[in-house]
Amino acid sequence: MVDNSKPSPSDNAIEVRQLRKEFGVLKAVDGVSFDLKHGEFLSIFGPNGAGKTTLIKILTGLTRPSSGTARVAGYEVEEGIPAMRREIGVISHSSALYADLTPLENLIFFGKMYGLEHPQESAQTALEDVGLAPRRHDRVRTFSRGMLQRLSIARAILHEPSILFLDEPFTGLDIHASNVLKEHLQTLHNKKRTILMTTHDVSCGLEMCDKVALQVMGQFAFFEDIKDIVKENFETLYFDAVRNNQFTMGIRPH
Amino acid sequence: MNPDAVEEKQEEGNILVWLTGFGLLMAMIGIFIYVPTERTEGVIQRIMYFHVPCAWLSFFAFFVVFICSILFLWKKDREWDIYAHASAGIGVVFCSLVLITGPIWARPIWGAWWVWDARLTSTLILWLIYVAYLMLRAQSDAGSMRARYAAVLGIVGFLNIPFIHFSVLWWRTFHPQPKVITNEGIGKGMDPSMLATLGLSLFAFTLLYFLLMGERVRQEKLKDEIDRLKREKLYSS
Amino acid sequence: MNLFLSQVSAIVWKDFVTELKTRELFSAMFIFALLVILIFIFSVNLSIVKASEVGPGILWVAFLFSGTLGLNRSFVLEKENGCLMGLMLAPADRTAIYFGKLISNLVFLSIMELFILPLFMIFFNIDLIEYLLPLLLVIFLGTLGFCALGTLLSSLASNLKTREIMLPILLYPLLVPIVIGVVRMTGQILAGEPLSGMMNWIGLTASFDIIYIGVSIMTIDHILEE
Amino acid sequence: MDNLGFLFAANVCVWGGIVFYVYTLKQRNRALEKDLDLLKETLSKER
Repeated sequence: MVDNSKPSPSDNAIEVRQLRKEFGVLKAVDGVSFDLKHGEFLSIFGPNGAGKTTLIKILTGLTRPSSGTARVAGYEVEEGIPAMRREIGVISHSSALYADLTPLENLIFFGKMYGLEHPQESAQTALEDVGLAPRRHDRVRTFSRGMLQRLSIARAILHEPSILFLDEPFTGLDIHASNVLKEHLQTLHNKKRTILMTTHDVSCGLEMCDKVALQVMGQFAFFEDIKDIVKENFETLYFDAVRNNQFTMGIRPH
Repeated sequence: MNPDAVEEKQEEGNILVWLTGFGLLMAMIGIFIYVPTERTEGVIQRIMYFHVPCAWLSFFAFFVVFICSILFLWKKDREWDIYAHASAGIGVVFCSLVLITGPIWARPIWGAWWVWDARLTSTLILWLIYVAYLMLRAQSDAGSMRARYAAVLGIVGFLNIPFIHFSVLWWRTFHPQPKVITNEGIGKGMDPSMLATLGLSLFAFTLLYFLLMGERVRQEKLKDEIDRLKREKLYSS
Repeated sequence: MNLFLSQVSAIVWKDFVTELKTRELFSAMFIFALLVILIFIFSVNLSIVKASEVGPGILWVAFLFSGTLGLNRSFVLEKENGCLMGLMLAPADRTAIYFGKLISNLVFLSIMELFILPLFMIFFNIDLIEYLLPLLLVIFLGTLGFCALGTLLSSLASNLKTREIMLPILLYPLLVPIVIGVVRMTGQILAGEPLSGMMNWIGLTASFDIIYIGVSIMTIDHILEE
Repeated sequence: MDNLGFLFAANVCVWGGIVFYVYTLKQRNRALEKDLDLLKETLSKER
């Protein structure tokens, strides 16, 4: 699927305006606004508990924002409409795969859930794409972390989403597996898929992205084009933010 | 909150405290001095004048939980969550009092502490449901998940009441038939003085409910405020 | 609508494929139900009590206990590896997930009950054959109510730290009406009474089923939310 | 028929229960208020 096959009111894949998620005293996301164009790759950095995961959960329709709006692939996420979910794929540190089923069965199941016309064939091709076709009849339980992550990529892009969300995808991967993941991301990026990724890994995150954001205490302290960023300066800023866990709005790394 | 509003609130609270105290005192006088002793059951029948209000109060409290749960799922406002929580706690306390006074009455009248009578049984089941509700709240961390789950249970639990009522009623019943509302109309089965005392007692207990609600809600709000400040402190240091 | 049905059937299919591979759920439920019946037989003196009087109660306690085991297990499978999140990300209505899980719970439990019934017949020396149809109707009504509420509450309890303990604590008090109803009806059926004599109980259990499926449809959105 | 003992017991339970509940509520609120004041004080000092 090409990213603009569906009539979209703007050329932004993701539009976020004053997004807030709070409950009582907890403020997970506190007034975030940004735009992401089709085909762009955004890396969001931030210390633990900064609200990165909550942001992704709102954008993927898993949870409702308290206020503000977010449009993903032209759909208002607050409506939680199923059509929006067809346009997005999600990869997180948990694989979302049934351990007692085989990779093929897993993918067929998710293909059916997404209403694909030929779940069987799509599952086969997806397995070949990630190089797991030889093991398609083994139980997922026997898979290594790296293989699981590859299968989880296959699951996330099975329905050919135009936007991909990755929530700390490198956590717990060895060097080889994370290289494989990077390759896949590069391919997807080259295919003009919109990608939003949260990560702790500065070099990995800065390597591929077009836009960089730093989220601290629920707010975007920083949202810049990769061209305007000096890597070393950003690293210091990021580590400062993690150490102080402080809202550092207004500090520019250049 | 500005200081004026706080003061005003406190004043209102004080009026409620005095009113409740006065109401309870009057009810006590009614129960022990004014009302005549019932012919068949004797002096023990006087338990009824606070047994029934306790039951009414706990039932009313559970109804408030139900309403606040619906409003919470609709509005997603922490306020409703606090009300539901506070009301469930008060309801369980008074439901426990019903379960204690019931057997004390039953022992001399029926000759047994516990009889599997319809109303006693339904009260016990109701008590179990709302204890489970409070346990659910205690088991999960503060946040919207806890509030949503509790709200769902608050709704599911209250809708269970008619089912409990009929199933237990058809199962068996020994309880004295309600005397206040009989087929002949309201209040026909009782002496006017008894009815007045019961009414007074019901009124005083209802006031007591609102008094307790105020305190409980304030407690939750204080906890929230402390949480908020602690969080602020954590991030600013 | 078509997609909705195919999603529901996909969830049921997935649960069945898993079960055919592992055979964990069914065997555990069956053996557990059998053990409950045995323990009751040892704790009740059958030479004093009439088997047809205690039988229905024992049968239903066995169904409920092993059913709870099944409910717990079924949502633990969904929580493992964050599968439930994967399901929630799919373009499916939350009610599709609820119905999928409801149907697979219902079918597993029903199969287990069908296996237990002949054993019950033998152990208690009760002839069930002549009452089979009304008995199956009552068992279906009871099991449906159990699964309707159980699926809702187990999806709720699965996010708690102490889910195995909390599920029965939340579920059993709410199930009291239906337990009283089905045990009564089973007893009356075994005593040879016709179904028409217990219309009030049938009405009660049926409306319990309908109301709780309705409530689940309305509230499942708030439970299946991160 | 002398059931005064039972009546007395029931009264002790109800009124004792209510008084105890009100007392613990008040006590808890007072403790929380104290905590809150303390927190506010330390926060304002830090600033």
